[in-house]
Amino acid sequence: MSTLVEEILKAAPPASDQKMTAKDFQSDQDVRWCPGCGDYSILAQTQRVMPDVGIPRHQMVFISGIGCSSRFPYYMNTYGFHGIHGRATAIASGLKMARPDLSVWVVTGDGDGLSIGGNHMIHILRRNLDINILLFNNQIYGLTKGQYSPTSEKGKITKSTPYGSLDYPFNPAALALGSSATFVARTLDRDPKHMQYTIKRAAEHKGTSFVEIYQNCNVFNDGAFFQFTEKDTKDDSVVFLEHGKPLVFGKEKDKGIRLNGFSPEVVSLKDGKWSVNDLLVHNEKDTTLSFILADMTYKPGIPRPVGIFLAIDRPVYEEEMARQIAFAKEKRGEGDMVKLLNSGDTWVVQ
Amino acid sequence: MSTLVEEILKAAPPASDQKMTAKDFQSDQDVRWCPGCGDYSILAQTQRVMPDVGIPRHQMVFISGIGCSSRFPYYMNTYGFHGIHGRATAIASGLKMARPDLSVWVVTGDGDGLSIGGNHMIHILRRNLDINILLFNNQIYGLTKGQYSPTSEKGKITKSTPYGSLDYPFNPAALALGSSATFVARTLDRDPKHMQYTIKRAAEHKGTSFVEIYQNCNVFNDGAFFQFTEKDTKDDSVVFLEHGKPLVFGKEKDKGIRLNGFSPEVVSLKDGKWSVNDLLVHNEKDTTLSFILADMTYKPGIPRPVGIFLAIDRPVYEEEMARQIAFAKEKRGEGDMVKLLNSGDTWVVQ
Amino acid sequence: MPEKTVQNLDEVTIRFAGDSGDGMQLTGTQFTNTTAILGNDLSTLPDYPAEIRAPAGTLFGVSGFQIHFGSTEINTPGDQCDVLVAMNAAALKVNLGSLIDGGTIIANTEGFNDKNLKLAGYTSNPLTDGSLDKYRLYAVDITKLTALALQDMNLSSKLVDRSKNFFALGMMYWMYNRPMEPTIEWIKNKFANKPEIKEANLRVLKAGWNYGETTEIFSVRYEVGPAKLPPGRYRNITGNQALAWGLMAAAKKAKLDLFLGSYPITPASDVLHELSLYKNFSVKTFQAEDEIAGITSALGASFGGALGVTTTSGPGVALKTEAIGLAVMVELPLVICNIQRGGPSTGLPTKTEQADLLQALYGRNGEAPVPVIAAATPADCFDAAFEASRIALKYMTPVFCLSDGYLGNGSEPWLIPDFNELPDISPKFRTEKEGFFPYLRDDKTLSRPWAIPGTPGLEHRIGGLEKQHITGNVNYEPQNHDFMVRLRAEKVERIANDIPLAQVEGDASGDVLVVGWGGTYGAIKSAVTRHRQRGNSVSHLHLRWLNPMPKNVGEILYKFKHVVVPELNLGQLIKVLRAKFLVPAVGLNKVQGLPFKAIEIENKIDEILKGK
Amino acid sequence: MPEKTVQNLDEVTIRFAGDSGDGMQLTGTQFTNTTAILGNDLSTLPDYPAEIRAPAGTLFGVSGFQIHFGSTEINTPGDQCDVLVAMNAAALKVNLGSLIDGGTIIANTEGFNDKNLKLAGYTSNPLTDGSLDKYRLYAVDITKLTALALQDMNLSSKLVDRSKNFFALGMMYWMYNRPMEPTIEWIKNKFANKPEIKEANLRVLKAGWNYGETTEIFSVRYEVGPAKLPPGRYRNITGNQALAWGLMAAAKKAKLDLFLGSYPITPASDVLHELSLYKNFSVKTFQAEDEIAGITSALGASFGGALGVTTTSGPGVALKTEAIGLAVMVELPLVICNIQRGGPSTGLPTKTEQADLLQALYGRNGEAPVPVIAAATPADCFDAAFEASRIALKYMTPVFCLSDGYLGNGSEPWLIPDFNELPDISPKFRTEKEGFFPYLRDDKTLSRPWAIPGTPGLEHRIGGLEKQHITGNVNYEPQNHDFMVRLRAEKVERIANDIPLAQVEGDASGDVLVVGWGGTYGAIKSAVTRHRQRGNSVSHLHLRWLNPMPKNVGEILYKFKHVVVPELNLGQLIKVLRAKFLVPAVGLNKVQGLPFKAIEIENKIDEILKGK
Ligand SMILES: Cc1ncc(C[n+]2csc(CCOP(=O)(O)OP(=O)(O)O)c2C)c(N)n1
Ligand SMILES: Cc1ncc(C[n+]2csc(CCOP(=O)(O)OP(=O)(O)O)c2C)c(N)n1
Ligand code: SF4
Ligand code: SF4
Ligand SMILES: [Mg+2]
Ligand SMILES: [Mg+2]
Repeated sequence: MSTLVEEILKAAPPASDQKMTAKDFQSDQDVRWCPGCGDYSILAQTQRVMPDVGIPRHQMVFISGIGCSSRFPYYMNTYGFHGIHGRATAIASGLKMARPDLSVWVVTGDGDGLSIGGNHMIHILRRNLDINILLFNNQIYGLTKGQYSPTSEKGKITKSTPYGSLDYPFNPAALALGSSATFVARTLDRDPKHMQYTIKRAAEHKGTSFVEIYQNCNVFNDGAFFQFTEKDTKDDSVVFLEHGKPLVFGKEKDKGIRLNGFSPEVVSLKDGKWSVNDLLVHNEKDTTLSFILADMTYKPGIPRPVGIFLAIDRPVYEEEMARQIAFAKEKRGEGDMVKLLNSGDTWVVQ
Repeated sequence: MSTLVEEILKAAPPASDQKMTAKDFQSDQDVRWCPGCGDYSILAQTQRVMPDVGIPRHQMVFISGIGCSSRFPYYMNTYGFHGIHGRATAIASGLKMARPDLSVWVVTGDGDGLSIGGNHMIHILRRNLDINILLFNNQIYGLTKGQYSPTSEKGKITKSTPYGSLDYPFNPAALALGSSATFVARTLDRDPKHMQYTIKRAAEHKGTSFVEIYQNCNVFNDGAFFQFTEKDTKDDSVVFLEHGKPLVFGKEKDKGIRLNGFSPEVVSLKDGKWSVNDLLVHNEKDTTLSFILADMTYKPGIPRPVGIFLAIDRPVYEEEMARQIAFAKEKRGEGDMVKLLNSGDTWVVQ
Repeated sequence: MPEKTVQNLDEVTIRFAGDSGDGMQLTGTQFTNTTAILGNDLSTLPDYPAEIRAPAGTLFGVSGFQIHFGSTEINTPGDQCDVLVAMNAAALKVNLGSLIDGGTIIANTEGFNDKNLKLAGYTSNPLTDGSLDKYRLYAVDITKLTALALQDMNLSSKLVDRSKNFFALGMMYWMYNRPMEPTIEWIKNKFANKPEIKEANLRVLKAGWNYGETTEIFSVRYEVGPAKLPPGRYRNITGNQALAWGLMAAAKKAKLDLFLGSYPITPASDVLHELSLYKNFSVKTFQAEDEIAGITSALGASFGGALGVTTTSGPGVALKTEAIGLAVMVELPLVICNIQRGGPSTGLPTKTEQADLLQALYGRNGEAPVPVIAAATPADCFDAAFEASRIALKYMTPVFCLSDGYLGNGSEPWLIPDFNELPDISPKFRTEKEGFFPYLRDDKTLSRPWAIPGTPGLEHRIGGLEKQHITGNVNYEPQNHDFMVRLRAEKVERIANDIPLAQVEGDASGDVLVVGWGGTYGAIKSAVTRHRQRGNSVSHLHLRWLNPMPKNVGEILYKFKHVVVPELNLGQLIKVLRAKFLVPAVGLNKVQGLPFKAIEIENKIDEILKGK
Repeated sequence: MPEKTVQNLDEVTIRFAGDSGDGMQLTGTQFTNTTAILGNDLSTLPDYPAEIRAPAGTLFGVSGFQIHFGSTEINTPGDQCDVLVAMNAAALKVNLGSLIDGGTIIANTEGFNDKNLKLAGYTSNPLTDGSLDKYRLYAVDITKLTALALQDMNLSSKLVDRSKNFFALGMMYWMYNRPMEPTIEWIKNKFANKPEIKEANLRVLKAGWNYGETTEIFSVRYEVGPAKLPPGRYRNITGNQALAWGLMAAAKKAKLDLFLGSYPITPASDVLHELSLYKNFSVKTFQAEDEIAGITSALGASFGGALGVTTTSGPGVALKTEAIGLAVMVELPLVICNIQRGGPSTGLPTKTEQADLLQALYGRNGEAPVPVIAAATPADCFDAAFEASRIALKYMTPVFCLSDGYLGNGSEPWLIPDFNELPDISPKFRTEKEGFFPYLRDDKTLSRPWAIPGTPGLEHRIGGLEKQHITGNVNYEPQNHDFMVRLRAEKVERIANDIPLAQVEGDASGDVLVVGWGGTYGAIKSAVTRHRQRGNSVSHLHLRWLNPMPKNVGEILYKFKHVVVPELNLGQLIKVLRAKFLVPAVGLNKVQGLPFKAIEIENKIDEILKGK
């Protein structure tokens, strides 16, 4: 890093030993989401997890695009950048390359991150910069007051689709995996524990972490995920992915998922036909399996997979960039402008 | 369709019975690719296949972005639109919605279609308009004289990456599948038969067809695919996917691919340990399997999968749009501007 | 019951203000529609925050709706309001500045409880501390009265609270002597499937009316007679709706399908919403993945023979500029609607501004001339959209149609045009093979032929590289490029032969000419009218076409001693006028996210008159 | 061997022309470098087709490289050429028009075989049909002579053919008496790992020289002495390289890392290529997925304390405009380099033009002022880039740095600046917590503090919504918006205090002032100089800063009877000058993808002088 930036960093007092609390991560700005919005929970969980991440506030940056979700950085008492629609991942990439020392977080929505920002999203994932992406999926455009989004279910009636939408929705996990992501997860606004765990894991992951968070927009798409979050339905509708564990679900943990050929199917563990040993066992490190699990997402009759689909290691972009720079310096010496200007064919006029 | 457009179409003489030939699809423009460029073969195969597709020239439209590959439409004696960089899929989408009667083709490059145009690409795939996309993948930017592309292998030394590129390349087939594409294929510039078959299948597919074509850029990236196309290496380096058939390859058809857990592995069919019955059998209709096969692409020690990964049916966007319009007309009658203008609360001033 | 005095008024301005969850936009719209039906002339100004539903009681969460109506000609939503309906303390705080001295305040007392006062930053209650003495203050416990009206219905307190805007509406209907029927009808329709809510709203509306009628609080009622508008059938219409309908009308008159490629953005989204309703008009609406796909899909549709349209606001235009350049090069019809909002960047998304004119004129790489038309009033959006479409089709060119947040969301009574009288603007698709060249031009318009795919024998290829004159083949020759660049410019210039000459409102020469464009029309007109009534030599030139300009603009400008150009930007049209005509025009610039008040322009003219 | 006559020349213009596969760019570059080392002043014009390697022998596949060099001051690549080296018939056809009457043609006879003649559209062979009688024609069978030179090496015919440009180069070295050593060195380095090719090229180069020396075809050799340039160490440099180095120098002098976010596009890609070489200078180059990611990543890097830069050409700028607006709003340093090319749309990608000025000035939504500087000559790109960076850092603003294809690819001798003498432009990062507000401004520059992430206690948030003055909080208040819009404009205006006053070349008043900007500098200078030598009252004003302009521009303009503005567009700077200063300036406009010839400007001035 440049001399000037290094000076700043050196001059910074050593991080205090005192552990921070969630409160330390609350900014002085009024939170302006609608009362009841699922964003509140995500904010709370993030603030709760941050102290455990163990990075001081001033070394954290939250970057967002445009949307309700993208207001997030204002509420974090860290550095923040509220960008333009769809470009948070690109802004974050530049920052991370320039400053690998920072902990960089992107907050985006299903419109911001997958509609207008879809291209930057797939590219950051293949590049694998060490950035954590929280994608608030409410299956709607909140800020612009309720048009359908790329994750809205087909046939959705919204302001812009009074006859029902025609587009088949993205399966964000599959898209991320198809983009060669190294960390792909899904969690729920109404499951604080799971969300905290997932955010923590994302923070720990070296490389781009893609976390889809099902988020209720109670104004324009109320209840979109209630089946997966509300008491009476969630146990039968969600299967939590846990590394090394078989895919069991149901209130009584009496159901499981096995592969029939390549097709996942739900089996009962009660009728004696199948046992836990027949079930699919999750392995976060298996790219092929991760596709199989992600592909379960919209399959009728199959519970919604939630958890960490994949968490693998691959070289991190900005580190390799730094390595090239170190290599070049070693090989050619620290760049010298005077030498460069006078290099090659020159001549003197008297 | 509008009255005026309908008039034009009605006035058109009936398609002649005479079968067209490849020559009918050659325009009067000089072909301006570098001598030896793989694009020539793709052009030739396309022109050869078109008569079989059975749609008259004047009902065909080729649309492209910018790049060497994107010059393609000039050479087809059909309607054509050489767009701007990355936007061919979006232009084509609008045309197809406006004119579902046309046969619409998109020609794009790995830069045009996956770098700047990546977003429109993933969105057209999930929407599933009946458009055929030919993506010429030469793993380089040809027209701008040799920068690395999103499909270039990592570490590639190019004008913009003298120290080697850092990005992990896209696996186009996996990206397309992750975008919920309904038809995904891969073929080779130097395998005319396979290419012709694949293009024909793409044309037949109702929905968006995504065809990745490995294409040699002999000026800036010569030999990128020689392993998969040249006589001495191709048999051992490529496995052709054929619906309903086991994955066998090798000059003597003596090797195959089976799944070990979820990991594909190469097995010999000669040493008696494994037989054809142990091998993975291809099924174009299985989305899960398609991911497994696409994921083989960059796996070391595994031959490169070539062929049709997936070909499934899903409602076609522009047809559903037309259906909504028909439905609305049925329900509300053909729109009447006079009525509309005078609808709702009106009053008269004398 | 005591007899209430009835007072006659020529015009009134009322502002409804409350939390963004209080339904003020709805209340305002209902009052507007009813007022329109009564035959008043009117103009409205919705003014809402960028947040969807900001925490209750906060200053930034206040949503307002102003309506100016009268028996006289109404050109603006009113510089100040005569009546302020304040549902809570924050609403009062934010809006008091716009109330005339001696104006009327109707305040919901429950909205002034301690919590609300604190959120609004009041240290004492203005309803009781005497600070509002110079106004006519009516403190009404609307919340409680609403609850009472619904007492026996056993509704959730949330639902009860949501009805209170109808109480305010009922009161205002009573006070300004408007019928409740239109709103009653509307409620019945809207909540047909929610009988409880329907019943509640109806009750509360009537309770509000009855409150005015029976209590002794209000001693006067007002009467605002119908305006003397030109005869005919009228409706109330917002700018965005008028724009959508104008496009539809154009498509019908062109015998083409309308194709809209768009991406949602405030304040343009309503055009998308509106158009997506009319599938039975063969309108195809496509919510694209971004603005670039919005415009390029529209261009693709145009290639296929549709009337391609894209709608957006400034930041969206920024993303479309490369594609606009392509449209210039391939010479296909395309209408680009920009409902301008406060900038730069994300700026003030829900506020109005007219700072995208130079972007429309010059915001592209290379020499890429595009015709630009701007709507003057909400209803005029219909005509502007129709005219933009006409030019796009006739000249095979992209055309900018500029509106803004004020016009788009605002409304006015509209003399419904006779659709059958609108001109036929259908293009002639080329079908003749003989002598066809894709860039062979019409002698008069210089436009190239439109040959759509599906036409046998006219197979051809277009694109963004420079074209050879006539053949349309790719061509890099120096002379051809120079020729084509000038030809494209000339094509756009020639449109000046096809548009009306500019008309001065007022004398054709004199001391001051006020030149405006777009949504400032009403405010300028009011200001100029007042000056003329005061006997001053002031005239008004409104420019509907910004590129090309009518041929007589220079002539007109030279006939005035002073030229002043009020704009809701830092001076954009003025740059063009000064460059083109070398006139020492001066600007009046306001960039507050709000429309001009007539008085601001009036004062500026005074200044100039005094300085002369 | 007969003694050859040696003739002294002040200046010569040579054009090398052949197929795009013939290596003409390489030949021209080698000749240029050698000529530079000899101490000539020079100026070059590479001119290549959009196709990578168009089919051999076709007209559209011709690639040319013109060099104008002399012992006098050289300002342009030459209006016409004195010598044309034509490797085939197409090259002759395309370039003959630019050869002076009586000029020299060196033609490769093999390039005029039947096939080539047909491809070029000749019905008879111009080398033999007498049609070239007015020129001095040397028909040399270069292809065959090359083959002969390599006879015993057993090379593929393709490799042999690829060497023939070195034969031409050798001949020209001989003819203009230039040393072969620099090229020999270059060949040795370049093909160090390809000994066969190295050997072949060396042999052929020498064979070409020997051919001149030993045959009797050429009777004269020319001598062009060194130019009287200011003393010091020189190098030859292209505009794109100078631009890259200027950015690097700025980063070093700012003590910051340089971060380039870019997407390849002709003719800007070479800046990306150049910068990606200097990793040991801590230069980080990022080839992004598109132009939007290019600029937004650079802005992200700026937020982190780097000197963020993005490079592109016009169509790329179109895509970046939304992000430029964001940069205006968040007030971070950012340098946006536009190497302009022929437009509109994809236009003429490999040709030059200066038609993106209005895009740079006005091509954004809202009031989004951005400083704009333009380079005048290839070497000046260094200074322009340095200056753009200085302003960006000092005023916390995006800055446009305009170059064009002619400057970017062209080259000239450059007096190497003393790096140590360049000013320190390092910013002061804010570290002090006390009294920190992200939008508290410096009294003089009005720039806001740059507080980078990693600084304890200065956590803050920026974004594209309107900011409250000082606190930087999101703010929608009307007065604040108006204030901030004017403040941002004022900040940019104040840069005028920080740039040199404009200097007139020639008398400070008189008949004609020629005002130019950007790459037309040399041609205007030549034309004005010629007029002054003819005793006419003509002066030259070059505007380096287009926004803001130096404070004395108006003053200067008013002192001349006529103001003429030559531009490679349809009149862009002239619009600004007329609007700002109300001067009746007239334009001279050429949009051919080519730079001005001095004579074109000279003639225009004559016209004006005659008309007066
Ligand atoms: C260039 C641009 N286009 C469009 C918009 C309007 N816009 C703002 S947010 C948004 C979508 C928001 O949806 P999402 O990302 O899902 O966020 P949410 O509000 O649902 O959290 C849109 C279309 C914009 N601000 N800028
Ligand atoms: C907006 C824009 N950005 C950049 C370019 C420059 N450009 C033209 S083609 C191209 C990449 C071509 O690569 P690819 O799509 O792989 O096509 P190929 O030439 O390899 O067939 C680029 C960067 C452009 N024309 N327009
Ligand atoms: S609109 Fe929806 S997503 Fe936005 S703040 Fe309100 S509830 Fe949340
Ligand atoms: S540069 Fe490469 S891709 Fe382009 S035409 Fe030449 S060989 Fe083909
Ligand atoms: Mg959303
Ligand atoms: Mg390519």
